[in-house]
Formats: sequence, C-alpha cells, structure tokens
Amino acid sequence: MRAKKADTKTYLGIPLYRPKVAFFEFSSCEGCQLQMVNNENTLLDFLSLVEVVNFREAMTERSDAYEIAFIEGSITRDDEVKRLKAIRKNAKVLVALGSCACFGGVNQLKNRFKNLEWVKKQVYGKHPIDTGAVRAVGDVVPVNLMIYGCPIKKEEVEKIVLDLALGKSIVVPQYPVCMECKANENICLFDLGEPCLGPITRAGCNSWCPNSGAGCWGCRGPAEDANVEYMKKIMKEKGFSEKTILERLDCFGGFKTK
Amino acid sequence: MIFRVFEKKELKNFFEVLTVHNRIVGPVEAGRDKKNNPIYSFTEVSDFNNIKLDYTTTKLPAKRYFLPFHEDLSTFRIDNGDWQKTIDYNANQPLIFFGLHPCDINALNKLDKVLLHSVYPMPYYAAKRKNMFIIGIDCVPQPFCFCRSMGSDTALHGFDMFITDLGAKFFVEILTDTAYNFLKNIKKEEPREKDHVLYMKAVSERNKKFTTKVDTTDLAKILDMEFQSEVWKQWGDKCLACGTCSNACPTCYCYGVEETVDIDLKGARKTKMLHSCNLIDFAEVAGGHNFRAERHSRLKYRYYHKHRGFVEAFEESLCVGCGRCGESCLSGIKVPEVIASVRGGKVK
Amino acid sequence: MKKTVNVNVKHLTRVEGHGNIHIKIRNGQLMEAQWEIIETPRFFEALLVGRHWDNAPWITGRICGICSIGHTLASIRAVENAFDIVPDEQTQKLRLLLKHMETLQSHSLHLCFLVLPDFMNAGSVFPLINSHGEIVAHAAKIKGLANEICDCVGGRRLHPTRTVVGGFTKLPSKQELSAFVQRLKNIVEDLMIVADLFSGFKIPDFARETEFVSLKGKDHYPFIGGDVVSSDGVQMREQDYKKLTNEYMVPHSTSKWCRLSRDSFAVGSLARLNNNFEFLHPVAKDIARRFNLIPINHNPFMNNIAQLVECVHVVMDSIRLIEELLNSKFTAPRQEVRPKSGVGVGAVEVPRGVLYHCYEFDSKGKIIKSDCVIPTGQNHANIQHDLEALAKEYAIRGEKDRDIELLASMLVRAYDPCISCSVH
Amino acid sequence: MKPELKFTDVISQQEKTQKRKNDLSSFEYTYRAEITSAYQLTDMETLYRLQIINPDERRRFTFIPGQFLMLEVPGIGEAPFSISSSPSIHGEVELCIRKAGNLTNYLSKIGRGAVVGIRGPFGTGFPMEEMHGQNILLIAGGLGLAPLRAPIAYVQENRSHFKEVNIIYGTKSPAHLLFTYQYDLWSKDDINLNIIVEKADPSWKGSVGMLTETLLKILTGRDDAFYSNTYAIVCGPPVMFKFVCSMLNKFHIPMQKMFVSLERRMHCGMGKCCRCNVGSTYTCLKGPVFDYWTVMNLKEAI
Ligand SMILES: Cc1cc2nc3c(=O)[nH]c(=O)nc-3n(C[C@H](O)[C@H](O)[C@H](O)COP(=O)(O)OP(=O)(O)OC[C@H]3O[C@@H](n4cnc5c(N)ncnc54)[C@H](O)[C@@H]3O)c2cc1C
Ligand code: SF4
Ligand code: SF4
Ligand code: SF4
Repeated sequence: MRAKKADTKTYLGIPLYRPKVAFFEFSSCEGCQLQMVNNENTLLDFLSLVEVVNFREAMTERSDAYEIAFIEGSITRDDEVKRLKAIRKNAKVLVALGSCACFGGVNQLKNRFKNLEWVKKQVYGKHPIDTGAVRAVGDVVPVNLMIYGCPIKKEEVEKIVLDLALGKSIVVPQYPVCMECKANENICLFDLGEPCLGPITRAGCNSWCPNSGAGCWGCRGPAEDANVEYMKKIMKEKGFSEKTILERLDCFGGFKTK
Repeated sequence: MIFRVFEKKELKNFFEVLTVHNRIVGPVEAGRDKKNNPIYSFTEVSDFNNIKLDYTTTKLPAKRYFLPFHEDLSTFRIDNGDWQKTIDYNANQPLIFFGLHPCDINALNKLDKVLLHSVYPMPYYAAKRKNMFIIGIDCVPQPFCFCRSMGSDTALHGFDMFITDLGAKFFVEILTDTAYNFLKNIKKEEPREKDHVLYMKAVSERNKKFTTKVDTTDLAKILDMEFQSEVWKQWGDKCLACGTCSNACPTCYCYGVEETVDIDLKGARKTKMLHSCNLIDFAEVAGGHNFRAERHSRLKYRYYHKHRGFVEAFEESLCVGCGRCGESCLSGIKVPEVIASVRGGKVK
Repeated sequence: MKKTVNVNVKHLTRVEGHGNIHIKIRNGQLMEAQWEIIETPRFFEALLVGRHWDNAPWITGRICGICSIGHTLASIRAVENAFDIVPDEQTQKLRLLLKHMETLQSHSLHLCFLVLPDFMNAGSVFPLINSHGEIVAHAAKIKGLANEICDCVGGRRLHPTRTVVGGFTKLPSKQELSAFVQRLKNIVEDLMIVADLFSGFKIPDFARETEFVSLKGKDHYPFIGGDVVSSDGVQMREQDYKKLTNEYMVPHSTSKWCRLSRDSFAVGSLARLNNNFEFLHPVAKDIARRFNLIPINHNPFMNNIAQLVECVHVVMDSIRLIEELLNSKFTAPRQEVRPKSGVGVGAVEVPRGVLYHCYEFDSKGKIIKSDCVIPTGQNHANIQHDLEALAKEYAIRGEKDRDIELLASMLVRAYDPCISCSVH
Repeated sequence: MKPELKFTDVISQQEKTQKRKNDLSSFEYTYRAEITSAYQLTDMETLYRLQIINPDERRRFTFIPGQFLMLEVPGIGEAPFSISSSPSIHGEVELCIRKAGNLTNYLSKIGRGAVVGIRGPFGTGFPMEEMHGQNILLIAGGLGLAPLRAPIAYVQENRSHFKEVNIIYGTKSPAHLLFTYQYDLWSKDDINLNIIVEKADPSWKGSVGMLTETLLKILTGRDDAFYSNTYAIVCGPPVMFKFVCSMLNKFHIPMQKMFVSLERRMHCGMGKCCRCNVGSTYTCLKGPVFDYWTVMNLKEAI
C-alpha cells in the first residue's frame, strides 16, 4: 500500500488528510486489529484513506514516522509502559482501540484479586513471571480518542477514520445500546428472563448481542449519564443475584464497580 | 358511514384476496416471554393463520412502516468537488394494515396533525401515510391501557374499514370507497336489527373492561403549574434515560439528523434517526451547553410535550393511552402514575 | 560449513503475538537456536476463578481474536461435559459449521495475507494489492464468505454472540443458510486458484521426524471432541489431556511448553492430516496428492499446504452440513442447563491444532479451577527443535545469514503460531 | 375489480394542484448556493456571502430580518444560522459564523467558490414595520451582533422611518469585535453607536465595562414618551438578555416591544424534529424571535 502513492483524494474540493497510521498491540487477543482487516468489502477503500506504516501482525516493514497510533490491549508490565510512552512521543493522535485499551478489558478481572502472587501461582505454579496490575492505556499516557467495544465494530472504526481524514468531528453515541436494540425490534431480554446491560451501556455496536438473543455485557462501557445504581436495583427486582449483576458490570472494566 | 356484516370465515377469504396483489402487515406472535405469554409484533404476513387478531397489544407500534427508525432523507452524488442531491421519500408500494387497534389508528391521526396538516408537511411521512389501507379491529382492553381517558378508545376516522367481533359474525364499518370496492370480493350483508343489538352489546362489554383511568381534567394547566414540582426529580432518579419509552410509543416522532460520507467518497447521505427527548444529548448545543442536562428535566419534557404543548397546539394530547411506554420501561415509569403524582404532589 | 551465523529477529512479524528468534553459530558449532516468547500473560485461568459457569465461554473466547470461535466452543464443551449435557444433532451441526468457517477464515488469512508475501518477495500483502490484485481479491472473497457465515451462525465473526452452553441463543433462518450453498460451491474455484498459485512455489525442502498429535476421527475428519491420538501410537480420551500435554516451563518463554513421547510434538493442520488422511473429502484429498502431501509427512513447511487442503475439506463438508440442516426441521435452539459439581474437559481442533479447556465447578456452577492448553503452546518446543535442525542444516549448506533469517521466520510462520493465545 | 392498491405519488399530485403554502416538496428543497466571499472577521468568526446559483430561485428568495436558514455541506452537516445581511438584497445572504463544532469548523476550510445547500428562510422575524415612527434600541452581546445586523441594515436603509436609534454592543475584548469596518457607516446614518468591552487592550480608547452600564446611561432620565415609544431588539447569550430585558422592564418599556432571538439545537427548522422545543414551543416555528412577554411564559426559556 505504501507502493501505491495514490493521488491525493479530495472531498468537495478539499484534499483529505491521509494520515500515516501505526497499529500496536499490548496485552490483548489482537481481535480488534483483526477486525480492521475483517471487512473485506470496504477494505481497499479503507486502506486508501490512510498510509499504514506499522502493523506487525500484517507487515514486515516498520517505521516510526506515524501520526496516528492505534493502541490495542491493556498495560500490565513495565516494558509495556516504556514502549507505550515511546509511542505516545511519536504519535500526534493516540487512539485506544477496543475495550482492553479503553478500560483494561477482560484482562482487568485479574485486578479483582488482591494477591497477585496467588494469581501467578494459579497459572504458572512456582515459576517466576513478571506481572503487575492491569491498566487501561489512558491510565498510563494521555489518550486522544477511544474506540469502544470487545471487539470493536469495524463500521464504526471506518467511520471514525473517514471522519479523521475528512476533518469532521468524531461523534460516538452518548445514548445506550437499548436505543439500538429497540430500533432492531428485538424482544427485550428481560421479557425472556435474561440479564442485559443494554440500558446503561454506550451504543455504537448496533445492539450486537441482543440481536443474537444474548444480553449485553457492557463491553463498550457506560453510556453518558448512565443510571447504573438504579439499573442494579431493577436487576435485583427482576430476580438476578448480586453476583450475576456484578459479573456483568465488572467483565470489561468500563463500569466502576467499587 | 356504510355498515355491513359478514361470516367470520369470510375474513380469511378477504385476506387471501388482498394478499395476491398487496403487501400486508399484521399482528403476529414474535415469540414467548418467560411466563410463556405471547409477544406480538407488527410484521409483514402472507399467511392468514399467522395473523393473531385476538392480540393483546404489540410491544412496539407499527411505527417502522410510517416513521422508520432510520431513514435516508437525501443522498448526494459527489464528483469533481460538486454535488447533486437526490430525494427519495422511501415509499414505493402501498401497504395494508390488517388489524390495527383504535389507539394505533388514533396515533396516526395525531401524527397527521403535526406531520401532514401543519405548516411544513413532512413528505416522507405523507408518502407512506397516503399509501396505507387500514383495517381496524376492536381490542380487548388491557390492565395497563388508559386510552379511554385519552379519548382514543374508539377511532372515528383515519382507517378504511373497521371490524368488530359479534361472535359468529364480523360487523364492519366502511369508511372509504376503496374498502367498499375491495369488500365486493366477499359475501356480506346489510346488518339487521339483531346485529345492531349484538354490536351494542359488544361495545358495552368492551367498555366494562377499561380499568385504568387517568384524570386529564385541566391537565395542561396543572402541568404548567407543577413545573417545579418535586415529583419530577423523583421520577428522574428512576429513569434510565434509555429512550425505550419513545421507541415504544406510537406517537413519538422526535428525531436527529446525521450526515455521513460514503467510504469511497463518491456519495454522501443525510440520515434521519428517531431520537428520544430522554436521551442526554437531545438539547445539547455546540460548545457543550445542554439545555436539559438532567434526567428529570428530560423526562418532564416528554410529559410536557405530550400533555401540554401538543394540547395547546392541537387541542388534544399526543398520548393515546396505549400504555406501551410504561410496559416496556424497565423502571416501571407509567403515565397514569406519573400524572397522578403530579396532581397529588407526591409519588405514591 | 559456515563458521558463524547470527540471526536475531525481534517481534517476528505477520504472526499473532510477540516472539523472537535467535540463532548463533560460532566456529561451526550451534551455540544457540532459540524461539523466545515474550508475550505478556493475561492469566485467564485465574480470571475465571470464582465466577459463574456462563462467564467461561464469554471470557475465554477473548483468549484469542483469531480462533475465538474455537475457544468458545471448547469452553462450552468443557462446561457441558461437566454438567452432563449432550448437545443435540442440530446444535452439533451448527457448531461444526461455525467451526469450519473459522478454520476457513483463519487458514485463508494465514495463507494469503501472512505467508504469501514470503513467496512473492514482499514484506506484506499491501504491495500485492496492486501487483497481484486478483489473488488478493480471491483471498478476500474466501475469507469474506467464511466471515459472513460466522456472522450468520454465530452472530459475530469473532467473539461469537449466539453460542452458549446448551446450544444457541438464536438460530439462523433457513433462508439465510440456503443462500450460502451456492456461494460455498463457487468458492471452491477460488481455492483452486490459490492452490494453483501455491503449486508454483518452492516449498523449502526440510524434514525432521516428528510426533504428530490430533483428535482422532471416527467416521469424519475430526474437529470437536473425541479421542486424541499421536503418530507415535498414543491414544487417550480428551479428559486425559494433561497426560497428553505434560506442560512445563522454560526460562525464555512466558508460554508453557509441552511434550509427549519425545522431546516435542506438533499439532495443527499437518498433524490432523497425517493422522486422519482417510477422512478428508475426496476433492481435498486430490489437492493433497497434487502437492505430494501424503501421510506421514515430516516437513513443517508443508503445514501451509495442509491448511490449503483443509480449506477445501471444510468448504465441501459445510455444503453437506447446510444441506442436512435444510432438510431437517429446526427444534428449540437451546437446552436447559442444570449446574452440578465436577470437572469437565473440552477438546476442539482449532486452526492451529488441538485445544483443551478444563474447568472444575462447585455444586452451584461456580468455577473453582480452570485450565486451558493452547495448540501453539504445544507447538513451541517443536518449533524450537525444528529451528535447531534447520539452522544446522542450512549453515552446513553455507547459506547467507539473511536467507537463514528468512527461512527461520518462514518456518515459525508455517506453524501459524498464535502467541498471545498460547500465553493467555 | 382487481383488489390492488395503486401507489399514489403524493408529492407529484401535490405539485399539480399546488400553489398552496403546504407544498410538500418544499420540505427538503435545497437551494444550491455558492460561497462568493469568505471574510474573516476575528479568530473565530467569518462572514460568508452566499449567492443562490439559479437566477429564478434568487428572485424568489426573500426573508425578513431575524429569520434564519439551514446551511448544509453534504456529508458534513447542516445547522441553522441567522441571516446577517440586508433583506432588500434578493438571493444573496451573508452569514456570520463562529467556529463551534463540526460543520462550522469545516466551513472555515472550504473557501470561496464552494457550493453549499441552503434551506429556508425559517422562523419568525422582527416586526420592523410595526416599529416605524418609534425609537429603537438595538442591543447585542458577542455573536448576537450577527442576527442584529439584518435589522440594523433595515433601519439604515429606512432611516427616516425611525426616531432615535441606538446600537449598544458589548464584547469580551476589542479583539472580539465584529464588523468593525462598518461602524463609521452606521454612525454616518445618525445611528448612535455605543460599544463597550469587558476587558480593554492597550489600543482600546472606548468604554470598558458591562453592556448594561451603557444601557443604563442611555435609559436614565428620559421622559415617559421615550419609554413608551421605544422598541428593543436584544440578541446575545441568555444571561445577557435576561439582565438587559429586566432592566428595560424596569424603565417600563412594554414587554411586547422587546424582542429577543432564542437559540436551541435544531435539526429540521420546520417544527418536526422537536430538538428546539422550549417547554413545548418550537423555537424554529414560533421563534427564534419572540417578544419578551412570550419568553416569560415559556417554561425553561431562560
Ligand atoms: C436560530 C439560530 C440562529 C443561529 N445563528 C447563528 C449565527 O448567526 N452564527 C453562528 O455562528 N451560529 C448561529 N447559531 C448557532 C449555530 O447553529 C451552531 O453554532 C451550529 O449549529 C454548530 O454546528 P456545528 O456542526 O459546527 O457544531 P456541533 O457541535 O458539531 O453540532 C452538531 C449539530 O448539532 C446541532 N447544533 C449544535 N449546536 C447548535 C445550536 N447552537 N443551535 C442549533 N443547532 C445546534 C446542529 O444540527 C449541528 O450541526 C444559530 C442557532 C440558531 C438555533
Ligand atoms: S434487550 Fe437489553 S438493550 Fe434490548 S431493550 Fe431489553 S434491556 Fe434494552
Ligand atoms: S451488546 Fe453490549 S456486550 Fe454486546 S457488543 Fe454491544 S456493548 Fe458489547
Ligand atoms: S406516551 Fe405511552 S401511553 Fe401514551 S401513546 Fe406513547 S407509549 Fe402509549
């Protein structure tokens, strides 16, 4: 793609900003990066909007001359902190890509345990392995933009990147998933007796899970003005245990449960 | 108005005649809830047996057929720095609504006032509304509906024909010539005295079943007076600000507009999305100022729009009393209770 | 023989996760050939402890973005085995179909986007978009279809939303499914074009005798559950996975390593194919024969070809599955789940080899202990031994450092390692 | 008869029988307009002159001072802006736009020659003819001068119809002043121009303080006839007009003679999207120009 020095694209006569972008992964499943190449239909158009200069999962060439750095994954070790800080220095815009980067993701469930030694022993026995508490990218360096989701929704990333290239403001929905769920005319999970965090979780996934008849786990974190306390109360009234509610809320790290 | 009666089995024939050349939307069972009660929804149907004419109420109104959740208002072709705009009102085939309850018909009538008969009629709505053929049917009042209090338990216009169950037969009111012509395809007869008696009996039976009442006397004025009432704050604390009430409401029509550029940069579109006044950004303006930053002020606004502002503008409320918003609200915020609390000065 | 060789690859590219390669030869002596895993662990086994059973598939799916469907299915199988739930035929078929499409999507991604550049002298697939647009388009078509079917059956192409213990939360409509049949048939042609392309490549000529471990097919090429076999003659039930994997730690890796009858063994496409050749679909077998890939093949670079063969197999088998599903009457998507105390193991052949999940529950269905053994983890030791052998052999042939580096990288890549997954 | 519903194309049907106000097709009717000049007034504000491209449409397009239009850049956004030029010029409007967000920032990038879409004009205007023969106070704070510029132009062009005319204009600092190049012209037309800034800079020679102080000076010591024969047009941020209006009220200027322009979020301009409702009044239909009495009666207006 670097070979393709595509002539500068324009929109309504205004040249697009074709940013040099880099992808970096920290502690994660790398699924969000995979999502970036997962929309086969629009992939080429998408790639022509940016110049990928660093994408270890897909290419051998590397360069530090990037403007936008997409950071996938959470931060758990000192060497990761160092690497992240170096990236922050290079990047004009640092984007937290996916729930691990935004909130710590499922990885932060480790932080539930006070005793890290116990955690290590659970997995590695007596063998020494370096690990610390899981942190979101924003807890280590300033973040310019968050792209929520576990996994991220490709359509949303495409829109965000297109808007960046066009110079439009980036807007993410402030309202909750419930709004999208209704537009999709799903049967409400609560009618089916299942728990769902749709009413308090930030929309943008097009109610991915409820569309499948599965309750939302809040992977995109809280909606603006989410009434979490009352939601807990409702769930209790609907017969869900404290544990079920908590396990939903703390799963991806977006909701502060303590 | 012209009245007729016909044997029950004729309705199926009628459906079958209609389905040959038309798209039909009707109440069907979309699933079952955890107590195994059916959940109904309006969907396109081609088999008469799938239509559940004895449905209680649908979770969501038939809104997607006249006010879609998402709709492109216009599209643009972009080339050489210039643009061309195309408008499509997104209605290309007429639709038959088979079995709308009076409340839902009245909801359309109310929407007509603002979207059709006001200073700027909305063509997207008009194009769909003018291409509807509506077969109304009497409902069985549910414990949560209060349409009677809102004066929308019967529909006087806004449909093509309306049927009432008389036991062995259906009683039909024919409002339009289209309906009259369509009905030529089935066997029917003029109602006799005993049919009238049966009809009146059916009506009074139904009337007895309205249980929930809302006191609407002077409501617009009382709302005006109680603008600062404490009860709003209490309801606001419960509100999830999820927009479900608006989505479930047959008359909520507020929306937002977003413009997007196609990823290939060759086109763009302006899309309308139904919004809800309970959502945080409803009244937020550039620079971040929010005229209704608090949940309770937004919730209150929904009541003011429906029960006061609309009344001032059109001499009737924008609520038909279908009770859907209260039924789908997880917090259980129900119109009758909210209004009673405003009148009584406290939440029960 | 070359007297000195120095190869140092930091953060090997075009693989999932972080690994380094070091090769050092001094005075003709192999001093070091090391496959180093530096990925940060996420401690999934600990994350689950104390949580309710329904968390297991949802959370462990997040171990890996590429084979999240496989993880979810292995996790579900482990829970179901613990609770004595036997999925009905409909569920089994849908799961297998989903599994197949993940295999197709993962293999085609690996072959056409990650491996292909090595054979075409490119650093990534990006320049190939211009120079070899058609082949990239074929690949995108294959991968795209696989992804679409995953969306349809699993609700989402990664981190599926419909797969749950007991079955599915929602079934695809028959209409949706039937639309895929013809498209699957068409995709075989695209695969043939990819096969033609690969048949023109020179697959490095290298072999090292290896023990191959995979599930054992009874009457089908195996993907979900059943016994495990090795080409050295071991055969055990999935419950005994610990005896099959014998995990241990090495200092230069955050992933655990495994062994069975020898110092190391291999899992993955080549292992599956070596152990179950007879169950391949005839069309897939033809492709294998065309590449002279007949059991038992000890060239790890042939894993790429085995993946290609499997692509054809899963497409043909998916057509069968969909047709059978279309001819059956859909029943309730999901069985009721009654938790009970006990241990359950689920073994699933994911793209990179056999994956095990194991959980122990209390009587309320709370997870007391969990364990996952990842295919790439099982392969690490084998990669290491292959690297040593390769380094020696090519040093003897007097190859340049750069060529050895490329070959070593290609070797590791041929295993299609999923490193973050192996460390989890 | 075949029981088939025929599709009725409401829109074209309407067009045939048209000539009525309820022209359905006007809802989305967009004039294509060219930005003929873009003149930067301050760091944040630019004055755009737009000319409707089609000459027929240009003739048809008229507005009254105080009305706004919706400006659209396809794919980017659409937003309401007050028309900031003289109503006597047809088919050409000036908009004074502050960079505040998505669309307004984008506009600052597309310069002269670009084609944008405009819909409108919408809303109510200031009843200029009703004011004939009266004194006028034109009071603006900050960007409020933008909507005020149309009535100013009207007053200028019809100067003989008005008695005493005062412009009272306040901003944060001299750097924020809009339309500085026009001040001389306004004064020439016997309009008293009173400018006051909250914070002076070294070059500033004029008054410093709050706008209400200037207003107080102008209002104090007049005879009753002045108060009862004065109209006021007040544009600016809500806090400002709240203070100004209550001061005017103290001097017994009739509430129906005080006009303000309200700003709310808008997505349609035609009383449909509900985003601009104050209480339950559509700002876009009943406003943006309201008399002060009406504003007092609107819940949550200020
Ligand atoms: C009647 C009226 C007259 C106005 N006149 C002027 C003027 O003369 N000059 C000027 O600079 N500004 C004026 N404004 C404000 C102007 O509309 C906003 O600054 C503009 O909408 C910001 O759009 P944006 O896309 O840049 O901002 P964003 O914050 O990105 O807003 C996104 C969208 O929200 C809506 N929106 C946000 N803020 C407002 C707002 N204040 N009013 C209405 N809709 C809003 C619009 O639809 C906008 O496109 C006026 C507003 C109204 C209601
Ligand atoms: S399923 Fe969840 S998101 Fe959907 S309506 Fe119900 S609560 Fe809202
Ligand atoms: S529905 Fe909830 S859990 Fe599912 S993708 Fe959306 S935000 Fe995430
Ligand atoms: S406000 Fe509630 S009760 Fe009234 S019409 Fe809407 S949904 Fe029905």
